This record gives sequence, C-alpha cells and structure tokens, in this order.
Amino acid sequence: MDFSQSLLSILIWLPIAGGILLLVIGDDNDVNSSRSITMRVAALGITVLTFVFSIALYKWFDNATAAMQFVERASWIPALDVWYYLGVDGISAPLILLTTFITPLVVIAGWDTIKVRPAQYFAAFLILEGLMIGVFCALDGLLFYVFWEAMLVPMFLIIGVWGGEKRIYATLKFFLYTFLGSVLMLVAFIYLYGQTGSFDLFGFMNVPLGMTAQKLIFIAFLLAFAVKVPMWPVHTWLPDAHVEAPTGGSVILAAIMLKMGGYGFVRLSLPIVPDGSAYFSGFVITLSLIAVVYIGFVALMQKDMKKLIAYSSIAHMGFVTLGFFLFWSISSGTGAGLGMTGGMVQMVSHGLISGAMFLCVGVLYDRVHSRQIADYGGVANTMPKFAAFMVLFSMANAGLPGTSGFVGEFMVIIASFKANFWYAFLAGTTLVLGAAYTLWMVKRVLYGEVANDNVAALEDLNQREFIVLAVLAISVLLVGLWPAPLVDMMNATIEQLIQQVGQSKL
Amino acid sequence: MIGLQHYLTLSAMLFVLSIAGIVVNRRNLILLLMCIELMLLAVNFNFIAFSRYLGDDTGQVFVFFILTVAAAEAAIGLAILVVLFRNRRSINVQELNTMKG
Amino acid sequence: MLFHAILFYFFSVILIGAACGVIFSKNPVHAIMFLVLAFFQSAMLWLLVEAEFLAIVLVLVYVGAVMVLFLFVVMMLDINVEAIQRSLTRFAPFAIAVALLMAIELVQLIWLRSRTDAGPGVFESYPEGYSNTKALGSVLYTEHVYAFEIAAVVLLLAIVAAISLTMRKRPGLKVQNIGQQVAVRAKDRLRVVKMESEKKQ
Amino acid sequence: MYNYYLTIVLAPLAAAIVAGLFGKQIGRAGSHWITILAVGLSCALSLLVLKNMFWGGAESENISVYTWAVTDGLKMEVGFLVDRLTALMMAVVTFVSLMVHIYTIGYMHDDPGYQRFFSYIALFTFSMLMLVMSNNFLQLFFGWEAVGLVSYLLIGFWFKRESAIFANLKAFLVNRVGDFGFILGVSAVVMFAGTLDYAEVFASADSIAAQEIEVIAGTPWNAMTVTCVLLFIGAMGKSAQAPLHVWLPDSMAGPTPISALIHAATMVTAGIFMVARMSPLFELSATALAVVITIGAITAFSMGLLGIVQNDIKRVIAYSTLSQLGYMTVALGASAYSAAIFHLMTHAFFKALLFLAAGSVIIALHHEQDIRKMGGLRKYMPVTYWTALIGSLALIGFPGTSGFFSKDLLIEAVKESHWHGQGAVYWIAYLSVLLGVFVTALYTFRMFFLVFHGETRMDAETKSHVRESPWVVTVPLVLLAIPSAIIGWFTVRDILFNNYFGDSIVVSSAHDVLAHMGETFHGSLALFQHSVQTPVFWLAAGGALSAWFLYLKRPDIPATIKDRVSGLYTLLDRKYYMDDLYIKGFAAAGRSIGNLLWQKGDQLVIDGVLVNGTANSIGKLAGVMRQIQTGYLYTYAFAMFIGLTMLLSWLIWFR
Repeated sequence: MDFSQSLLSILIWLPIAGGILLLVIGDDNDVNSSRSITMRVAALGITVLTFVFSIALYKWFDNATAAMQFVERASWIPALDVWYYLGVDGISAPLILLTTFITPLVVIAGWDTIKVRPAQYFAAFLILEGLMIGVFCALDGLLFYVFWEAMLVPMFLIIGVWGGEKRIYATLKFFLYTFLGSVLMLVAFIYLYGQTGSFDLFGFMNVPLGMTAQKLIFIAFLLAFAVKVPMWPVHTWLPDAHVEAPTGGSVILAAIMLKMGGYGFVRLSLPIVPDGSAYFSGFVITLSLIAVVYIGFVALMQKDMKKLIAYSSIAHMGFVTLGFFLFWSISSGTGAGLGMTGGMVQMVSHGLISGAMFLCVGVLYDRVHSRQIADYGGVANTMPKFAAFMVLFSMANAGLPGTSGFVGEFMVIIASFKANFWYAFLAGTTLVLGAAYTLWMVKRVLYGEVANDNVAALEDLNQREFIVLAVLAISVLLVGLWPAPLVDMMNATIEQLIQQVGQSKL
Repeated sequence: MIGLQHYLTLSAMLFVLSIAGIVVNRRNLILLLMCIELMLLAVNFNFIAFSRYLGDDTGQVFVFFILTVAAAEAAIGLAILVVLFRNRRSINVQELNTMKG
Repeated sequence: MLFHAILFYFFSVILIGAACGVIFSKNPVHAIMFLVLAFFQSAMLWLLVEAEFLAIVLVLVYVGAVMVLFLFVVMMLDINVEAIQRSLTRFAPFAIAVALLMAIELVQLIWLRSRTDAGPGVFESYPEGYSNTKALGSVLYTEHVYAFEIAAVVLLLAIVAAISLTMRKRPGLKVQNIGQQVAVRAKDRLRVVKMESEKKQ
Repeated sequence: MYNYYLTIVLAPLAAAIVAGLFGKQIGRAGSHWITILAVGLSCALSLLVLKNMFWGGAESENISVYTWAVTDGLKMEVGFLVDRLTALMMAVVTFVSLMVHIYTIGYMHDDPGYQRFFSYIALFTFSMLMLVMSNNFLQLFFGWEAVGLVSYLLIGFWFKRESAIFANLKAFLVNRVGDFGFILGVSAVVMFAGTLDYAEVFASADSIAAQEIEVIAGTPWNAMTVTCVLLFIGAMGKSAQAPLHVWLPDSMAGPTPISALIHAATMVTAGIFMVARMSPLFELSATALAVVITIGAITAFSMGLLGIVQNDIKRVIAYSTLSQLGYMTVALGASAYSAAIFHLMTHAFFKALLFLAAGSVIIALHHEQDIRKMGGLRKYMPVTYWTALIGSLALIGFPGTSGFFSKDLLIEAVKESHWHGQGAVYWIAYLSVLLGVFVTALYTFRMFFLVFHGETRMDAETKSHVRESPWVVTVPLVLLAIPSAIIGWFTVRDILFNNYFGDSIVVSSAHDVLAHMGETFHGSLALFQHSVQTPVFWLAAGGALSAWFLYLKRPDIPATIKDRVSGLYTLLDRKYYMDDLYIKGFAAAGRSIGNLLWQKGDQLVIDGVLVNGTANSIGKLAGVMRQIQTGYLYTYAFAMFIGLTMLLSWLIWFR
C-alpha cells in the first residue's frame, strides 16, 4: 500500500488522535483494572504504530537528494497565504525517527509507575509526539510556529502535573524562558512575511535581505533557539525543569525537545540569514565553548543525579552549536560539512544517551525516591544488570568510541581543529571533564560498599525496564559502531546546506 | 441671549460637580448612585441643547431612552445595594474594597 | 429675551446649588431632597427651551418614581448618620482642584473654541401650533421603534432583575402548595387498617 | 588471510559477549572454557600470521572491513593493516592474554565475579587487537579508548573496595588527559593530511612537514611537530609517562592477572606501539623526538627510584614497569624504534611473568601484598621462586636473558644516537638509562630477596598455609619463563638488525642508529661474550649486589640511610608529590572551579540576578503598582477623572 503521499500527516496526526482516544478511554486509579490496561496498551500500540510508519519513512527516504521529500501541501489560511506545508529532508528525517523511537520507550518506562491520572499522562506524551514531529516536518513558517508553541503545552502539563516538589517554579521558568525566545521568532517570521508575502520557508530562504535586517533576524532566531538548545547563559531553566519533571518528561525533554533548538539553527538561522549567521558565528562559537567548559565544571559539582545529567546535556549540546557555526571559521577545504554532520549526529546520539541516562535515574528514583547522589552507593552490589547498563550509558555520555556519543564529538573536534587550534582544545576538554563528572557519579552511585538500607533493599531491573534499557543500549552501540546509515541520510542535505550558507544574500 | 453655550456650560458644571461628588464622597453608595443620576442629567442637558440647536428631534429621543435606561439602572442599582446591605450590614464606601490589589 | 435670561440664570443658580447640596449634605434624605430640587430646576430649564415632553417626563418619572424609590431605600436601610461624620475623602481638596481645572477647561472649550463661529448658538423658536410631544412621538414610533421596543425589554429586565436580586428565601415560612392540595388522593391521607376483632377475655 | 584476521579479532569479542551476557547460564567452567578457547584460537592464528610474516615472507596487508561513515569527503573506515609490526604485537598480545586467561582460573578461583572477569579480559584482548591491527586513526582511537575502558572496568573489578574505585576513576581520567592530546593529534592529522588512513597519511608525511600552524598567534610552528607532540601526549597517558604516570601504581588495586596483562604487558605498551607505528611522522620532526626522549629519560630514571622505597610487591613491579616504559620511550626518541618494540616484546614476557609470580605469592599468603611481611618463601614455593628469578634476571638484563639483549642494545642505541647531533638531551637520556640500570637491579633484587630469601616474617597462621600454587597458576609461569629466558637469543638479530619490520617502521637514514650498530654486530653469542665489558653489566651487578648487601646481609643499613636522608626519602615516599599535585591541586581546583561557577555563576549571577532578578524586579514593580489598586470605587473613578482631565488638557492646550 502506498501511503507515502500522506505519510507525514499520518506521523503527525496519528499520535495526536491517539492521545485524544486515550483521554476518551480515561482511567480509574487502579493500575490493574481492565480499563487502565486497555488504555496503556492503546498508548503503546499507537506509539509503536507511529514508529512502524516512521520505518516506512526511513525505507522510502532517498539519501541521494537534498530536496524535500514526502511533500504535502494544502491551503490553510488562504487570506494570509498560509499553507499546511510538510516535507522532510536529511536534517529532519533522523530527528523524526528519533522522536518516534523514543516515545514508545517512554510509554513503556512509565507503564505502571504513574499512579495519578495515567491516561492524561500518556495522552500528553502522544500529543507531544505528534506536535514534535510536526515541528520537524513543517515547511511553512506559521505552521512551524504553531507546532513549536503548541509543543510547550503538553510539556508544561507533564512537568506541572506529574513533577516533583518544586514543579510550579520549574514549569513557570521553563515556559517563560522558552516563550520569550519563540515570540521573537514570530516577530522575525512576520517581518519575513512582510518581505515575501507568504510564510513559505523556501521563500524566506530565497529573499534577499539587508545586513541590518539579517542581524536582527538572527538575534531573534538566536534567542528562540538558544533557549531551547540551551546555550550558555540561557540554560538555567533546564536543570530545574529536568529535576522536577517525571522520568518520561525528562527523557522527552532531553532527547527531543532540546533538538528543536539545534534543528531551528540549521533549518532557519543558517539558510535564511547566512550573512547574519556569519557575523555572529564567532559569538555563537564562543558561547558554545563556554557551554562545553563552564558547564563541564558545573556538572562536576552537582549533588543531584538528574541535575548532573541535565548539565551534561548542556555541555553536549554545546558541541551541536559549535559544529553548526564552524563553517565561517574554516578557511578552505573540507571540514564545515564535518562540523555540521557532527552536530546533527551529536543531536541524535545525545537523544539516545541522555534519554537512557534519565531512564536510569528514573529506575533508581522509582525504588528509593531520591535523586541525591549521596543517598546511594554500592548499587552495583544489589542491581548488577542495572549497573552494567548505567556504566555503558555513562561511557557513552563520556564519548567513548564505539558508542554513539563519540561519533558527533569526534567529527566536531576534527572540524574545529581546522577552524582554530584553541576551539578544538577547549572542545576537547570535554573528554576529560565529561569523563570526570559522569564517572565520578558512577563511582559514587554504583560502586563501593552498600551504603544504606535503601540500597540493600533494591531489586534489580524488572523485565519492562530491562527491555527499555536494552533497546537503547543496542541503538547506542549500533550508532557508535556503524553510523554510516545515519550519516548517509544527512550527507546530501548538508552538502546543499553548505552551498546555501556560503552564498551571501545581501 | 441665552443659547447653546450657556446650556453646555451649565451641563459641564453639573457634570464636573457630579464627578467631584463621586470622588470626594465616602459615605454611602446611595450618594454615588445619585451622583450618577446627576451626571446623566448633565448629559441630557447636552442632548437637548444640541437637539434644539440643530433642530433635530433625535437628540430628544435619545434623552428619552437615557431616562429609560437610567430608571432601569437605578432600580437594579438599588436592588444590588439592598442585597449588599443585607449581606454586610453596611453600604459604606470605605468598606467596599474587595478589589484591593 | 431679558426675562428669558433672568429665568435661565435663576434656575441655573438653584440647580447648581442643589447639586452642591446633593454632594455635601450629610444626611442622605436631605441629599435626595436636593436631588429632587435639581430635577425640578432641570425640568424648568428644559421647558425654557421648549422641550416640554421631556420636562414632564423628568418630573413624572424621575421625581415621581425613581426618587421615591431612592427615598424608600434610604429610609428602609436605616443608615447610621452619626457614624460617618467625616464625609470627605482625604484627597478631596486635590479632587476639587482637578474638578475645577476640568470645569475651566470645559468652559474654555465651549466658549473660546466657538469664538470663531458666528456668535453663540441660537435656538430657533418652534412655529405656532408645534407639539413637542407629537413630534417626538412621530419619530419614536416610526424610526426608533426597535430601540423603543428594546427599551421596553430593558425595563422589563430591570424589573425582573431587581426582584430576583432582592428576593430571599425565608426559612420557616408557611405556604400552601396548591398543586399538591388539588392532586391529593384519599389513600394518601387515609389508611384503612384491618385488624382482628379483639375478643373479650 | 582476511578471514583469519576477522577470526583473530572477533573470537575474543564473541567469547566476551557470551561470557558477559550469559555467564549465569554457561556457568563458571563454561565461561572460562569459551574465553580460553577463543583467545587460544586467536593466539594460534596470530602465531600463524607471525610465522607467515617472519618465515613465510608474507606481504603486509591493508584491508578495509567496512565503512564507518563518509561525510564531507572524509572517509572513516574500519580496517586491518597487518604487517610485521602488527603481527609481532598480535602474537605478544594474544600469547600473554592466553597465559593470563589460564592463570586466572587459579587466581580468581573463589571470586563471585568469575564470569564477569573472563568476559572483561576477553573483551580486552579484542580491544587491544583492534588497536594494534588498525589501519587508520579512527580505529586506533577506538582501540585506544576501548582498552582504557576495559582497564577501568578491571581496575575497579572489586568495586566494593574504595581503593579500587578510586584507582579506576583516576586511571580513566589521567588516560583521558592523554586521549585529549591524542584526539587533537588525530584532528591535526586530518587537518594536514585530509585523511585518516595510515597509508595515505604516511604518503603525505612530507607535505605535512612542510606546513605550519600558529597555535599561538604570531609564532608559526611546524605542523609535523605539533601533530607528533599531540599524538605523543596520548602515548604519555596510555604508556604512563611522566607526568601522566600517576594512574599506573594505583591501578595495582585491580586483580593481579590484570596487572600482568594490561598494566605491564600490553595496554601500557600501546603508546610505544603507536609511536613506532607513526615512525614515518615522528622521523620528520626532530623537536618531537627530543620531547619523546626527554620524557622517556625522566620517566625511566625517576620512576625507578620510586621502586626502591615501595613496600607493596605489586607497586614495586608497577614502578619497574613505569621505568621500563621510560626505557622504551627513550629508544623511540632515539629513533631506535625496533629496539623499543623489541624491548616491548621481551618486557611483555618477563614483566607478565613477574606479575604472575607476584600474584602466585599473593595467593599463597592470602592476599598479603606487603613485602615486609614475606621472606623465605623460596622453600615453600619452588616453581614460583625459580620463575620469579628468571623474570628478575631478565628485568635487570642479566647476560643471556631476553632482557639482556633488548636492554643492552637499547642502551647502546641511545648511546650511539648522539651522533645524530641533538646535543644535550641525548646525553641526559644516556646517563638516565645507564644509571637506571643500577636502580633497576637494586629495587628488583630488594624485592626478590625480601620475598624469597631471609627469614620468614609472616605470622604463624599464614605461614602454616603457605604452599605452592596450583598448576593453572604455575603452568603459565613456566610458559612465560621460557620466552623470558631465551627469546632474545633467536630474535635479536632479525628484529634489530635484519630489517625485520621492513617498511612498517621508517627511520630516516640520518637517524638510523640501529643500522649504525648493525655494522658492529656479530651475533647473539658475541654480544653475550662481550657483556662483561659493558658498563651495563657492572651497573646491574652492582645493583644486585647492593640489594643483597643491604637487605640480606646488613638489613639494618637501609633504616640508617632512611634516617640520614629523610628529606630524599620523604620525597620518594610521597612519589615526588605528584599525587598530591593531582589530587589536592588539579582535582581540588577543578572541584572548586566547578563550585564557583555553579554557585556564583549559575545560581547567583544567571539565575539570581538575570532570571529571578528580572522576575523579582517585575514583582517589586507590581508591588508598587498594586498600592494604587485601593479597591475603593472612588479611587478608580478619580483615576478616570484625572485621565479625562489630562486628555482634555492635551486637546485644548498642547495640540
């Protein structure tokens, strides 16, 4: 059956419809009631089905072309020339796959750990999934913006309803931070609309713009995306949001929502305002390097596991922005593409690894109800399987070759060396810092004598947790050992992007 | 020769007086309602003066409607006031500050 | 004409005075009386400009109905007059200053801005046999008939609203439910008990 | 041959996965059998490959296995480069690994993590093979870090011990510092050569040397020097050269078989191997070679001195390893790559032997590692005694042992290297390695005498249980003792002088000390006969005799010396304060920087002032504003009134 013409719409609306279905099914607060089980099976079924459809996307995706594929176009608001315009290329397709891959895992991970309003919880995740895929597919500025903002709502609810003690503070901070940036993005869109007469992103990319306009648009985009990435110094919402979010929320937040920022940079900033990007590239690189080094040190001192992983996310995302903006610092030859590919691979890999790390913390939290490193010690004694997974993911987090964490870092470091020795030097410190903060945590949590009665009473992974972590572990290793399929998907698009970025729009 | 300006002036003074009445008064709500009536009277003065000046009866029709609405307003206002008094045993303006920020 | 002017100023002064009385009198009943006076003066002034219908309506409706309602409420509510001797707000002087400023501005607006026009605005006298009431009626029931209907609805609404607002349930009130009384059946009221006849011991 | 190579690499991996994931199902015996069989297969095939290379005249092969990724014109592949250098390393690695596997059966007999241990060491074998067989920098880095990972896991094998988990973190981090330099070196290679493939990089070596890079603006440095020094930093981390040596002594917290396999024979020599592999690059930068030789000389001498004051048997051997690695590095710096690799090979045998012998002693004494509590073990453990003696003699370079050939010629090469004219550093290096011989002999035999001779100093309880180790322990000892004793005789000529390595090691003719020495080389026997004429022999003999005199004849003297030069003793006892520098200096500074940035930067400035500061100031403003909201009707009316007045004023007067 050929449904490639509406594949993207299916990917977007299937989970959203599924989320509404879950709300209709509803739940009673008994985990074992048949209604509750029906609801959870439906949630899993829908996410898995979405994933199956995304496999079709992978299968039918043509690596050779940089053009948009699976394009759908229908009039939405004719008066403003706004279109329901979807399409994917090598930049968005891997991220869509990541989204559809992570969401079922989140559903499994939250299977019976969510006791309060589980139907709404799963529904929020399903709707969020659809909206996130929407962001990655949208080729119309207004559509993009709508998905972009709508995405905040389920996340807001997830943290605000199922979060920890300080969840209200965290949600407010999360929402205000991200909203501040994205409103400026809307302003930029409206200006570009004024220039082109439509919200078509390709129209935005082709319209000539003056230097001042480009600078201002870049700043607007930068604020929107830097908050999402998040870049230093607008990162402080992330640790709070992560700490307060439920495990599934943390996973989605780290694995996919942070990627929105990086995606925004490559999809919008670079091609729409190449000269503005060139002008600010040094600034962005500086911020990225600060993120890598500064946040590395900050992560070292965290006492809360989730906070530590959140900070390490910031440092890793620093690599993404670093890779994207190296283009203008590399004088000649290859390297810029390496940086961008590295950044993209880093995004995908970080999605897998940070998701896995948060799931690991979630496993411990479900048992002991503490995220403090000091409350653990010697967990490996009672949970050997868990310890094996956690060490693997920690190593991936520290960028060990053979795991996905290495691929992006390696490419970006190579590219940054071409740009400037000191860029590479500072970026490379993550090898030491990343290992230091991750493994120190591993040492304090997993190793040593059994620290207290809570740890002594721990039970090892159950089957459900084992499956989730195993699937992630396999994917982390697979990407690490053979990133070619992933990289091949991106190559053509990134080549074209580099050409596009290289041409001045003045 | 008494003309438009005289009537307008009179209406303006009535209006200002009634506004001042609303602002300076802190005794009871009834007085506020009365000041509003007075204000409407000032408005009516304007309407009638212009109606006569322009030779158009529509202005007077307006006054007619204003009187109707003012009567309705007074009735409801007083009803509210009665309910308020019943609940709080007071209609002192000083005590009505539930909107305080 | 002079007489006309004298009357105008006479009524005006009393009107302003009555308005001041409304504002500054301590006793609400006095205030209402001053307001009644103000309305009467207004009616006189309106008569001066040949708006007889409205003048009459003002007296009949306002003085006759609305003000009586006010009076009624004031007397019903039994407001403690002595407790509220300090009747002015603390920024009353400032408010009065602003009011004065505004008055000056309005007067300036009315007089100075119209100086360029050809003198003060004049009211043309109506021709002989003109009936203000008839003229109003002829437009009111033709052109403005919808508005008129709506005004009627507004009044109805006001009646309903006022009643519903002030209605209250009184516990312990003894009322008859006519419907129940009519619908009553014999078996609801009367129970025929069959019992064994008792035998004498 | 391609299938052979794949089998060599994948057999240990498969065994590791099976033993690791299904350890419970296959049981203890199953896990040791499967890993031993797999590593044995690898070893057999490696020896076959070595035979083909050495005697069969097989050509070196450069095979690509699969493409890892291609982007932006940079091809990243996984592949094998099997030449004579690789073949030798493969044979050494798999052979020592096999011995250690067998030995482990005895050593870890009672350990609950038995299957896990076998899985780890098999995985290590895989990683090390990936490292040595790589044909490109990417895979080299993969192997480089993978052995680091396994080393981390194995040092922390007994993860309940605080010392073990401290040591493994330290080892990993210090290694990471080296890897940090290494990855920059790889980046430099990519920048200057545009490829990761060895063959292509070596082909463009000259063009790299012709380029310059301004690391510090305004001072152009030779690209080759920068590249080589960065790569060598990686080698310093992995091969524990000063000042990145601090992790190796602590890593002795791991089980002894690991110390033998990873921290003596194979992983730590990865740096030596890497530099030898990169010889076409290093040859083009005299500066880099000078750096290499200086670091090597410092390590060789200073680490040897530390060995004298240690009392933990494994630590003594660990410092000896450091010192010997310094020797190899010196040889690299002197462009005598073959000598370094030769010493690497002999060292792998005799040091693994010494460690395993030490392990045997440790088992016998129920995990007692302090040599002050041993003594007189000769009569209890004859096999261990004799094999340890062979190992010790090889280590000090007793004529005829394998260590003799490698070390003697290595020192000779360093001595000869002065003629390629780099002046002072070469003489310093020569003096260091020469004095190092005396030191080596001193600490080796101090340990040997304290452990095996003299009076027994353990408590009676332990003493009653001391007996020779089981056959699974002694067989590997014997099997390792054989090559330790004799392998030098047969291989020295071929490896050093007959251009065994062919084009896998490139030495520019101006630096070729070995060729120079080869002119006066007359075979192993002649070398053996002339050994008494060299200062090396007398220094070694002097060292051994001093040890005998100080620790057996007059055991009171060392204490006196200790008191006389207490300053020097403290310096050595505290390991030149390097650990303090790292732990109290760098690590503590890192933590306080982290705290500072977190508390002051993130929480105070960004969150406190910028984020919540904005929120708070808006809150305060709102607090002021709400005063206006009195809740009184007349206030609102008045506000409207004022507004109206202002509007009117504006209309009348200001418009």
